[in-house]
Amino acid sequence: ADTTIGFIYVGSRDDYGYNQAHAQGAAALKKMRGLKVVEEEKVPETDAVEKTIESMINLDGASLLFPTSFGYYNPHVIKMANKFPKLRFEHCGGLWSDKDPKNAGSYFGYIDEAQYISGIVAGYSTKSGKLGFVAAKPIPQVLRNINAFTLGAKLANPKATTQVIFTGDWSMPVKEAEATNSLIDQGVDVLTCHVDGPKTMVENAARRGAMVCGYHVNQSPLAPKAYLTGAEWNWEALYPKFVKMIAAGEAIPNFYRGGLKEEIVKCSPYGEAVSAEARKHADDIKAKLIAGGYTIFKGPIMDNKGKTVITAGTDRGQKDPELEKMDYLVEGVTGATS
Amino acid sequence: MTTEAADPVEAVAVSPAADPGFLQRYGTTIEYILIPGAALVGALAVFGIFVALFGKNPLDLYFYMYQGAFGTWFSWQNTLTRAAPLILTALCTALPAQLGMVIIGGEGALLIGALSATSIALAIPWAPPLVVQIAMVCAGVVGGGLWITLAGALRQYRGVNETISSLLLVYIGLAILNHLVEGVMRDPSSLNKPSTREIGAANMIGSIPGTDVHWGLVFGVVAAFASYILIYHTVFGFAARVAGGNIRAAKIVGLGVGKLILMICFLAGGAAGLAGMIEVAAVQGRTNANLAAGYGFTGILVAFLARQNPLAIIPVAILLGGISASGGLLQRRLGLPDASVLVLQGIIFVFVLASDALYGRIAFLKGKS
Amino acid sequence: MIIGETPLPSGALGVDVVAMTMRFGGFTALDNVELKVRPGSFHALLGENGAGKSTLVKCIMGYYRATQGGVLVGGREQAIANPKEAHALGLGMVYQHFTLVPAMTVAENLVLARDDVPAVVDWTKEKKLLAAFLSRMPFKVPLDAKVSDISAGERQKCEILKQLYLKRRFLILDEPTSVLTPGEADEVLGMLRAMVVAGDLTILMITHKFREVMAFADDVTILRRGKLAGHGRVADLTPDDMARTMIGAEQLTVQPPRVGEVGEPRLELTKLTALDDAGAIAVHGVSLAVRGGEIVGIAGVSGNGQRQLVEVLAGQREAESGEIHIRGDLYSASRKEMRRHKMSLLPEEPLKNACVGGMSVADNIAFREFDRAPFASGGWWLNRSAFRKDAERKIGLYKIKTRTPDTPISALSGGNVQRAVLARELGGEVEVLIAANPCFGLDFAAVAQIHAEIMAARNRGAAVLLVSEDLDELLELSDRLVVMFHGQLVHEARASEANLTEIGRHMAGH
Amino acid sequence: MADGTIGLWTVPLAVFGGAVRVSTPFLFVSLGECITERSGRINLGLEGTLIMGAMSAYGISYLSGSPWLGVLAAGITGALLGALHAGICSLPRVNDIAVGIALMLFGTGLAFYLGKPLIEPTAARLPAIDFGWWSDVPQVRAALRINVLFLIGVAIAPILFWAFRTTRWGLLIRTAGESSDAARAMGYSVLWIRLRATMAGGFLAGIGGSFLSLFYPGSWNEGLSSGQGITAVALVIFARWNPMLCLWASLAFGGAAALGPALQSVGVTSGYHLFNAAPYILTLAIMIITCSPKRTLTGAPAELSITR
Ligand SMILES: Nc1ncnc2c1ncn2[C@@H]1O[C@H](COP(=O)(O)OP(=O)(O)OP(=O)(O)O)[C@@H](O)[C@H]1O
Ligand SMILES: Nc1ncnc2c1ncn2[C@@H]1O[C@H](COP(=O)(O)OP(=O)(O)OP(=O)(O)O)[C@@H](O)[C@H]1O
Ligand SMILES: [Mg+2]
Ligand SMILES: [Mg+2]
Repeated sequence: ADTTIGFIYVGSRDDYGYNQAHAQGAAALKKMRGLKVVEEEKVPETDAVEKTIESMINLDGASLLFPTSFGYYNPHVIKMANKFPKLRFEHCGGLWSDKDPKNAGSYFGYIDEAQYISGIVAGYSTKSGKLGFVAAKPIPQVLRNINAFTLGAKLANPKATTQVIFTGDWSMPVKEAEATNSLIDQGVDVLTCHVDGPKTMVENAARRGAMVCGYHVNQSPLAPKAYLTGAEWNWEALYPKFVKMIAAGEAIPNFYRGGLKEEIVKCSPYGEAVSAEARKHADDIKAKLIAGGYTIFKGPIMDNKGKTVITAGTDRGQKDPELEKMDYLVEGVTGATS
Repeated sequence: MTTEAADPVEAVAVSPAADPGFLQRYGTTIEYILIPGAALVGALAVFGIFVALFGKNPLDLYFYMYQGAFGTWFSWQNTLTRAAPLILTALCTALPAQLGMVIIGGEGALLIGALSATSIALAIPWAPPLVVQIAMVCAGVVGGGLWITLAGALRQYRGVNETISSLLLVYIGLAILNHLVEGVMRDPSSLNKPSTREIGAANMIGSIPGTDVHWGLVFGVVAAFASYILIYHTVFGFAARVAGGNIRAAKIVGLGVGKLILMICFLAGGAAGLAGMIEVAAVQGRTNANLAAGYGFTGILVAFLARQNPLAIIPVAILLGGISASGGLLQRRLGLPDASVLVLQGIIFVFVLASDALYGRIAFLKGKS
Repeated sequence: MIIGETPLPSGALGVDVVAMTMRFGGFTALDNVELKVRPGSFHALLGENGAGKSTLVKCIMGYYRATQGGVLVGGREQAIANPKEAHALGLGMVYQHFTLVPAMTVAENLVLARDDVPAVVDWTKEKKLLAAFLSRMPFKVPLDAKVSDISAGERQKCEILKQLYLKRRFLILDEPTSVLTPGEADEVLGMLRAMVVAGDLTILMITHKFREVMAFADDVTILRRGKLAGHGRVADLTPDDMARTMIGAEQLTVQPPRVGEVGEPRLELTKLTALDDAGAIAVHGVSLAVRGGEIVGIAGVSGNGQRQLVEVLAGQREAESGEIHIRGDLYSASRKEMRRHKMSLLPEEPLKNACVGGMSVADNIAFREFDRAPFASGGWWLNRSAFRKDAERKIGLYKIKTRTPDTPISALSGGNVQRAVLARELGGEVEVLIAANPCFGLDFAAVAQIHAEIMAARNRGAAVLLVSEDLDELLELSDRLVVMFHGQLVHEARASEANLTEIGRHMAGH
Repeated sequence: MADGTIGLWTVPLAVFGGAVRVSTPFLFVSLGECITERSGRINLGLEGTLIMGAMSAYGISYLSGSPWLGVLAAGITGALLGALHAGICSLPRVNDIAVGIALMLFGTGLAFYLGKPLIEPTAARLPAIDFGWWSDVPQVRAALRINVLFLIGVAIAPILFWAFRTTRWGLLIRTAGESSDAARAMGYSVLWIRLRATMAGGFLAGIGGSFLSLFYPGSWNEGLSSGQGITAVALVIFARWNPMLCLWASLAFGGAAALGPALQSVGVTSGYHLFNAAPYILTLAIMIITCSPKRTLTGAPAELSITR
């Protein structure tokens, strides 16, 4: 019989952002033969997700589950993985550790690599030297993106600074728009973001004549002139790979990570406003990242309070667990983590 | 003067109890089952038409709804789990309604209750689980209780409309929770989901034996029965109903309306706070923004649908739990978006509320009077 | 006579009601009633509380749609579906309960009542026209005042003025004088009578006051329990005849004679000051002592602070300053104090002030005692059978007309609500009794019963404070009389020696 | 400032700009609710109406290419939802607060359901009028790019204020809200008046929604309204049913909503959650200061179920 795969989204699967990126990955699976994909959207991070998982198992016969929101992992996915030890749970974003059940795994992408590329392009494109970042919450995943973006920009323009505004939650269009306006009022002329739906930021920034880098999925149709590039997920590539691995009897590592090289993330095609110089520099770094051996978080790195966070000579490669605990903003970022 | 034959003066006072027929005796009860039932059927019919417009088969719809909500033992547990917090948050609206107050801030009390319960559990890590659990119940009730009492006190001492203040307090409570959870109370190892530290597996209250439904359901049902008894069978509830019916009458017989307001608000907030405590102790194991899942707001709806009757809250909460439990199946099998559950809920509520107009008007139930 | 651009056909109209039946659910409020009002006559409609008088006239006006029966206006059958159609025919009505909008000004109320309110009102012009109209009227109302700020008497005048302003040819008045002083009532009715005599107007008036019927009406129709009990010419009848037709074989309560000694001061007010809802001083430094076995009456035109004074005593309003002592103890209207001092309160408008409309008669009767035995077991558990037993006893004792003790009290007529409150407040021992307009709008049988109860309480040694706008009632019941004007007590006299002119002078503030 | 930044001036400017940009939905919903509540009925469903308005405006603008048709469609959708509310509430014994909550769900659900295909496309937006032409400071110019809907909202407030006093419709609405007995005695149908008032309220609320999706933030998505509708309904009580006060309250609320992001942009970063809650804290504080336990809510329509 067909294998049934369950996808669970925390928001609407057409949000033109985080959830849509996963839904596109699920859509890629639907095209494969012998697979049945069931999806449920807007499942809150409460015991509702446990019930959804059980329901997918009991009523739909799902044997592989993709709960795609970070907040599902602990305690809900862990609980379900313990309850159904024969089934496989692939959770997006969680930090699987040895204590967690073996049939659960967590995968995630080093999207900061793509943000780093965006940063380079942004650094070339800014005239004021001021970049803006509309962020939801000061959590490691977000801080890492802000920092990578800033480090990338500094590669292009050592004087570039990034101003960050936290909206407090993942989807607050009015606040995101206000943050965008405030940033532009401060002289920012290139913006990016880390919220669930970047559409609001992209459109409002473009309307005020600023340039943007996208996030989650390709937003260039929203602002063809202002869109420079963007950090995108590439779940369409990863999910079929997972399924093929399972079919082939290969074990998926419980802690699965990857970046541009592993094709978990990708960069949007450059917009028309991106200069040749920027393209060249960005392509160059991209190639190095894909080839491996290039380190973004390479000491010495100071945080924006003047403290050294990565000492000289320390290379924090992407797999370094320290990076998953990031709680600082690097030098050049205006803003604070609390 | 022309005087028409006036009827002989009949005995004043109570008319003798006539022999009550079956319909007369049980007419009201039958109404209370028949009318909402008919409304439900009507709503499902309309929703069926709605989905048919989008090319789905209504019969599939009904089948999956039944299957998802009540069709299997698993579905039942799913439904009951979802109903559990709603009973408690609905009480947060239904209790003050007895006093004529419209409180819509149960969500805020739930959050503050959860925060208080978590704080106390984290403050006494050395205590045995039972002590921690009891302390959590107390802290949850007190925290949530005081939160709504704040709305009551603002009304009592400052004349601030309690509907608005309780709503504003939801947003303020959420801001406080986020501020603390991302600040002083944050567990440094909670990386991408800022949370407090965990209360510990030993302190979790677990499920009702033999089921996957957590103890919150029992708490809720007990609280609903207790509220019913409190309101309809005790002196306190009587006083509350007098004050809720007419504040001037309450004052002329010397009832301390202010005290009643504060006490009822405390109990109401306490119920929602208890819901928050249960979310922590039975589900999440700690406090974070996940707790703001809208149980408080759905509770308002449950309360109004149950016409503020604490006992009616139980079946209404189960109905709502069933709808949301079956919502997933509708998404998966019929490809309906999740918003269809909102549409269905909206239609059901509109029908059930509109059916209020039918009480006492169904001819064959009226019997002879 | 009245301003207006196009003169309508004027002159008094006659109205006949034919075989009218009105049912509210299973309850028959009107049963095949006939009524003939001759054009150009002043017709009185009498009946006990709940006899169906208001229902009858509301059916005429199209406010209710009668179950059966018809209305003839000017001899022609008319189907009146709503008040607007009645207005178009020249019919107007002053309702028993005010229909002015309290939050609006008098001028707004008058203009709004017109059938031809312009889409955009030119207030300068309208006010000029209104002022011109008022100048031709025998009494005045302040055009720019909010209705909620004027006294009940002024409101009633305003209601009547509104009807005259609208050029009605047939005017129904439902107990128009219950809030007026006798002097005001005579003034208003006298003016209306003059218009009737002049052939401009026909009047159908509901009242409980035989004095007014005898003085102003030409014809009378009497209802009893929804049926026509009798009709005739006033000239041929005595009040006694009418009374007997009204109540049938029922016995009137006999008021006990005034007996007993006046005792110690029991209720003492010291420099009591209170504000009204708008924050203005309503009660101004009132000091007063009421002794046991004494009825002290407070007279005054409504709106002079009596209501606020009673509200303070009832605990419905906080005093701004001053003190209340009962038997020397400070009193703050808590339940404990009310109970300790055996306080009873008979407020005006009992449904609004002392009852919960949606709760049953039995529950309402138990408001004072529900929290102790036998109503409450152990001080907290309600004992339903005790409620019912007590209610059944009091319903019989106080002749409360209700279908069952479980009927919601709002379904009772005004007099019966008042009786239920009486049963509650006077059913036990009473040492201090505060009564405010206790007979407002009640038929004479109810009035007799209430007066008897108040006198009996006094004779048992209670200290009674009786606030009333009805001077006759005060003179009949009080031992001592004080006059309240602008929040102050301005005059005091022994009731037996009271001089009516002097009291009237003080009530008017001279 | 030579570098084109305006430093701390950002905050007052953002508050001003926010007052103009963010306040419009509050303004329309509160004015609409003001009409409805003045007629003696409360419509909590305006949250759903707002969202339906936003969705239908976006959809129609996308399909027709004309944002103004979208605004009109939003108004009509709102009026229809208002009619539904009024129709159900006119049945005996039906509680209007509860029906409002039900319609909030229904409106939200329907908008999400029908709006799924509209999240990605870009629809034609409403234009802005440039009131900042006189300034060289781009920030000032940006803050003064004002949409005509805002101006219409600002104009409606005094017009309503005037209309409640001097037009037949205004007086009738007030009568129905103050005393249904009086209205009935005058021969007016209270239900009919309330039906129209509720429809008018829904119409305005729908237009408020169109501002959200067609001007600011200016796109359709499901997080578009985070309770603006329900908050605006609360603002009406706060504004004591006075349209002019609704205007000031909406502006204050909009300005307060801009405070959090603006403070962060100038470096005030700690406690941003609390700053983001500023509108709610501010409203509560003003209510605590201005209310009095002795007075009942002045200006409250007597027939309104929420004020007793
Ligand atoms: N006349 C009135 N109409 C409507 N509401 C009123 C009225 N009087 C008081 N209230 C409201 O009733 C509530 C209770 O009033 P109050 O403070 O007088 O109570 P209380 O009986 O003195 O209570 P306690 O003695 O227990 O403090 C308050 O919220 C007040 O706003
Ligand atoms: N809307 C109604 N629904 C049900 N019963 C009603 C209604 N209106 C009046 N009644 C009942 O009809 C009867 C007649 O009422 P009505 O108001 O006509 O009496 P009334 O003669 O005017 O008395 P009163 O002297 O007290 O004004 C009463 O028993 C009353 O309870
Ligand atoms: Mg009457
Ligand atoms: Mg009467």
